[in-house]
Amino acid sequence: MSRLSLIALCAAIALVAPARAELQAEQLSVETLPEKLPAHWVWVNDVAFFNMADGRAYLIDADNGRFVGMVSGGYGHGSLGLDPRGDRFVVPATFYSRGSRGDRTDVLTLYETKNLTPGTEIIIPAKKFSGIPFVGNSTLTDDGRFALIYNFTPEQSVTVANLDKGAVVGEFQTPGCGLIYPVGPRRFMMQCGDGSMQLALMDAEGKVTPGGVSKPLWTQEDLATEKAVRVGESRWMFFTYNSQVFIVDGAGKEPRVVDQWSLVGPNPDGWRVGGLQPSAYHTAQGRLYVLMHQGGPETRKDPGKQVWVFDLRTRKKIQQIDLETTATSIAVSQDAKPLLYATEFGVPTLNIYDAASGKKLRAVDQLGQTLTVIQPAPVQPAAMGR
Amino acid sequence: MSRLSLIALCAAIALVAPARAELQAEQLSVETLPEKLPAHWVWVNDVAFFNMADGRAYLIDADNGRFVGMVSGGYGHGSLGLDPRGDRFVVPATFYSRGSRGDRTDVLTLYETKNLTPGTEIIIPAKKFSGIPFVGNSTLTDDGRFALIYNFTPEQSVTVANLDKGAVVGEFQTPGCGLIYPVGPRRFMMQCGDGSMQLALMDAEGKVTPGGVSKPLWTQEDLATEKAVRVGESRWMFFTYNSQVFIVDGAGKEPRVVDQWSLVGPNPDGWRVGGLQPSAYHTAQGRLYVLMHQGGPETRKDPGKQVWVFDLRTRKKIQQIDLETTATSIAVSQDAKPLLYATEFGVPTLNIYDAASGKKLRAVDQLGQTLTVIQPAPVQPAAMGR
Amino acid sequence: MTRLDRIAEILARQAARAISRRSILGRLGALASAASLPALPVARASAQAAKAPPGETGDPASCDYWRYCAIDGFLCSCCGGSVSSCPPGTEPSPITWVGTCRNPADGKDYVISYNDCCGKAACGRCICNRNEGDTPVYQPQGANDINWCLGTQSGIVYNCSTAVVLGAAG
Amino acid sequence: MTRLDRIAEILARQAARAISRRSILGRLGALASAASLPALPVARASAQAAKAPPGETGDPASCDYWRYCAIDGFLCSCCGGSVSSCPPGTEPSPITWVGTCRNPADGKDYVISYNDCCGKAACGRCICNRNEGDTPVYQPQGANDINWCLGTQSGIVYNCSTAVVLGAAG
Repeated sequence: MSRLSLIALCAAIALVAPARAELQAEQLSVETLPEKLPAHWVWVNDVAFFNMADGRAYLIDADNGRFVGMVSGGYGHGSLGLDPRGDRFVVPATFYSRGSRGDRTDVLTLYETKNLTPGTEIIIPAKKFSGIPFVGNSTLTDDGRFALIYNFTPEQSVTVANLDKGAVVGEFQTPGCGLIYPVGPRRFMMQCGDGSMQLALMDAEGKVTPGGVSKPLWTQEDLATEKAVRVGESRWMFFTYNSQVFIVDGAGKEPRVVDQWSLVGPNPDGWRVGGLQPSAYHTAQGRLYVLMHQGGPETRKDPGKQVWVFDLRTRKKIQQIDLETTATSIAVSQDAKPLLYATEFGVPTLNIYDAASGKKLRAVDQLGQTLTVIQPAPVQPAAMGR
Repeated sequence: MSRLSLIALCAAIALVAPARAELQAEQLSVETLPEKLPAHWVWVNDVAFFNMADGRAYLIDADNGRFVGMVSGGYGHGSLGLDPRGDRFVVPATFYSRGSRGDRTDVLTLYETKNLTPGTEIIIPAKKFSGIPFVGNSTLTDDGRFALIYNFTPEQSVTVANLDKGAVVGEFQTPGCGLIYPVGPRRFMMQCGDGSMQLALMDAEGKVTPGGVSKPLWTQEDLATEKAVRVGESRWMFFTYNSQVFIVDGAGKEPRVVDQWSLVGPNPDGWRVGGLQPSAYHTAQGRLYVLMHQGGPETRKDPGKQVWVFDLRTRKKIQQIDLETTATSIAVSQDAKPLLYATEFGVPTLNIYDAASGKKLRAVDQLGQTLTVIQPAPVQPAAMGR
Repeated sequence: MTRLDRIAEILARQAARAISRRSILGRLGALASAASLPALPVARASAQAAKAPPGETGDPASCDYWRYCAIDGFLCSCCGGSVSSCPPGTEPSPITWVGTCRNPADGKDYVISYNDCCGKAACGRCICNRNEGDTPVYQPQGANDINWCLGTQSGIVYNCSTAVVLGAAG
Repeated sequence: MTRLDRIAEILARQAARAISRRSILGRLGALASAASLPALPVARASAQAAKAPPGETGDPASCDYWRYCAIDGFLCSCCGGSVSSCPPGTEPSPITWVGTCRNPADGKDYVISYNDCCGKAACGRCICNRNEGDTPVYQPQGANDINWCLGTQSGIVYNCSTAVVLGAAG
C-alpha cells in the first residue's frame, strides 16, 4: 500500500492546490461537543427490536431539534449510565462473537460527552438482564463512581463495577429480588417477587451487603409495576396496575411506604397509567407527569395521549397536556423552563413539548425503529431533596 | 441451579400429567427441512441497511408463500454460497467483537439445508468486500468444493477456501480486477478497471493463477455494470448503462465477447435496464428476464415496473410482464413451471409471479427492511450448456 | 416461606416443561434420569399456512389467536415454526413465562408456555404484544418483557415465540 | 499503461485528500513528512440546523443539495455532522469515492469527495442515493456502492457520508 498511498497523497495535494475564485477546498473535520450535557439535550434509546444486535442511543438538542450524535450499543441495548455531572456516561452492552451466536461478552464502556468516543472497557459477568429496557435495569451510583447492573439468568444478582478503577468490584446474589433503585450514594432498593422491597448497602469499595426487607407493599391483585420514577434522593414512586401510587423511602433500615393514594380517584372511568416509561418528575418544581389512557388492567403497557400533571405536595392534578400523538415514554428536562419529551415504541420520532404550556414545539424524526427509554440531561441527586 | 431446576422439572411433570377431555399437553419441537432445496424455494437477502450488523437471509416456499426459516449473517450481509446440489450453503460474514467496533473476524460458516444450523467455520482474511451485495461478491465453484470471496481493502484479491477440508487455500492478489464470475469448475472471470476482463485459473487444490486478459470490452462512455447474469457454463451476460448487452465467454485462453447487441434498439425512448439485480436467466428455456424503466444513465440503479422477456437464441423480445409494483431485484426459478420473483430495496415484500403468464400469484410480507439479492434454488451448472 | 422457596416455586412454574433435553439435563447432571424424559421430537415443516390445531379455532398466525393472551414478540407461526415448534436451526428456551388463556372452542382455561426460540436474530414477522395476566419482571414467571432465551446452548439471541399448551388450568 | 499504474491512478483520485493523518501516515511510514500535513481540525457542533455554506444555495440536509450528485448513504448533515464534518466519535475514512457536481450558485463544476464517517452503526437519517457519474465497483474511485470505511482505525462500520469540496473540476 505505501507506494500507492504516497502517489494518492501527492495527487490529492496537487488537486487541492489551485485556489481560484471558486469555492475553496475544504478540510474534513470531526465534530466535538460541550464538556457537559446542556439541560435541554436528551438521550433516546432505540433497542432496535427488529435488529436487536444493533441497539443504539441518539443524542438530541431539544432546543432546535438537532440530532447531535449517537452511540452504538449491543444486543438488547438498554439505558445509558449517565454520570450526574453530565460529563461522562457508561454503555452497558452484550456482544456475541458471531453477532447472533458464539461467545458472549458483557462489557461496560465509558464515554465522554465531549467526544462520544469509546474509552475504558470493563468486562463484567455475562449475565446482564436482557429484555425491554427499564429504568431499574442498570444505573450509576449518585456520585457516578460505581455502575450497578441487574443480572437475570434466571438467577438474580447485581454486578458492581468501579468506574474510576476500571474494574469489577463483584457480583452479588440477590435471590428473589431484582432491579435497582438508588436511594443515596451507597444504597439502593430492589423489588422482590412477593411484593416486598429490599435494601442493598454498599461499602466504600462498592461491596454490597443485603439490607432490610419490607413487608409486602402491594398485593398480587394489584401489583406495582417496574416502571418507577425517582421523586427524591431516597424516594421512588411506584404505580400499580390500577394506578395506585406508592412512594417508598429507602433512607431507613428497610424500605418504607411514606405515602400512598390513587391517581385516578374513586371513579377512574378506566383511566390508567400506561406505557414503557409512563412517568416523569421535575425535581425543582415538584411536579409529576403521568401518561394516561383508558383501558383494562391488561393495557398497562399501552400508549396514552394525555399527560396528567400533579403537584406532588398537594397530590392535586394541576394540568393536563393533550399530546398531539400517542406515546409510550415520557420524560421532562430538569431546568426552570422544562421540556416534555414523548416517544412511542415503533414510531421513530421524538416529540418535544413546552412542559409549562403543553404546546408542542417540534419533533425529531427518522430515529431508528423502536424507541424505549428517554434520558434527559441528569440532575444532581443531592439537588433532589429528601 | 441444579436443585432449582430439579424442582422446576418435577413441578412441570406434575402439571402436565393429568390428560382429561381438554386439549392435550403438547411437546415443543424444532422444525426440519428437506435435504435439498425444492425448485420453488428461494432465499432473499436482507442487508439491513439501517442496522447493518444484523444482516440476514430469509427462505421462502414460493408455492404457498410460507416463510420457512432464516439465517443470520454478519455486517453488510451478502449473497449465500449455495451448493449447486442444494443440500448445503455457505454464509460469508464479517463480525466485530464489539458489534460496531473492536476486532474484526471474517468467517465462512457452513450450513445444511435440512436444519439451517451453523456448522463448520472457516476463518478467512478479514478483507471481504463490504458494500451493496452483488452476484459477483462471493460464490462457490460449480462443484461446490471451494468458496471464492472477493476482497477489497482497497487492494483487490480473492480468498479461496476448501469447504470439505474446512480450510483456507490462500489469498490471491488480483490487482486492478475484481468480482468473481465462475466459468467452469476451476476457472472464473474478473472485471478490470479499464473495461477488460481477466481469467483466473484454479488447480485441483484451489490455488489460483492469473489467466488471460482481454482487451477492453466496453468503453468508459458506456461501461458494463457489475450486475451480470450467467447464461451458460462458461458465459455471462453484462449490461451497459445504455442497455447494450455483451455475452462474454470464459472457456478459452482469455475472456471473449461472443455476442453483443442492444436490448432497447436504435430508438430506446429512455428505456433502460435498472436495479440492484436487474436480470435473470432461465437455463432450460433460454429466456432472459430484464427489469426495465425509463430514465437517464444516472438511473441505472432505479426500480423498474416492466420485465422484458427475451429468447436468447433469437434475441427477440417475446413477452412483457407488467409488475404490479416496482422492483429493484428479479430472479426466476429454474424448473419447467418457472416463478418470477421481484423485490424492491426498502420494501419488505417478496412478490411472486407466474413467469409464463406474468400473473401475480402471491406476496410474502414483513421481510425485514432492505432486500437485495434473490437466490432461487440453484441449477447444476453442468445443465446450463455452453 | 423462605425466599429460596419462593424462587423455586417461581422457577417451577416458569420452567414448566422439559423442552431442551440437553440443556436441562446438563444442569441436572447425575440427579435426573434421562429415561423418564421423552426424546426431543422433530417435525417436518408444513407446506400449508398456519391452521388452528384440532379442538381450537382461529389463526395461529394472527395476534388475536386465543393462545397469545400474554405473548410478547414475533409469532413462530410466521417464522418457519408453529405454535408448538421452533423454526429450523433455532433452539427452544428450556425455561420461559406462562400465561393462562381461555380457549373459545371449549370455554376452558389453559396454561400456555411461551417458549422463545433462540440462536438466530429476530424473525421480525407478526409482532404481537398482549398482556393478559402479564406480571412485572420482578415476578419473572409471568413476565413477557424478559428475553427468555436463557439456559440455551446457543445464547440469548431471540428469534420468535411459541405458545404451547401445558394443560388445563386449575 | 500497466495495471499497477492504473490502480495507482485510481487510488490517487479516490484518496484525493489527507484526512485521517494517523491512518495515512501509518501506511506511508517514514516516507512522508508529517510536517507538510495540516492537523486534523475539530469543530464545535453547530446549534443551528444545516445551512448551505457561503457561495452555495440549498439545504445540506436535503438529498437534492447540489453536492450530493453521486452520494449513496446517510447524510452526515442529519447525523450530528455536516457536509464537511463527521459526527462526534466517528472517524473519517481517509480514502473514498469522488464525484463531479455542478454548483448552481456559480454554474461551475466541482470535485466532491464523499468521505464516509465510520466506527458507529448506521445513523439511519436522510438516506440519499444519487448516481450522477457513479461507476461500477470494479472502477472503485467513483463507485458509491462500496462501503468506504476502509483504512480507518475503527473499522468498516459505516455511520454517514460527507460531501467535501476538493476544488473546481478540470
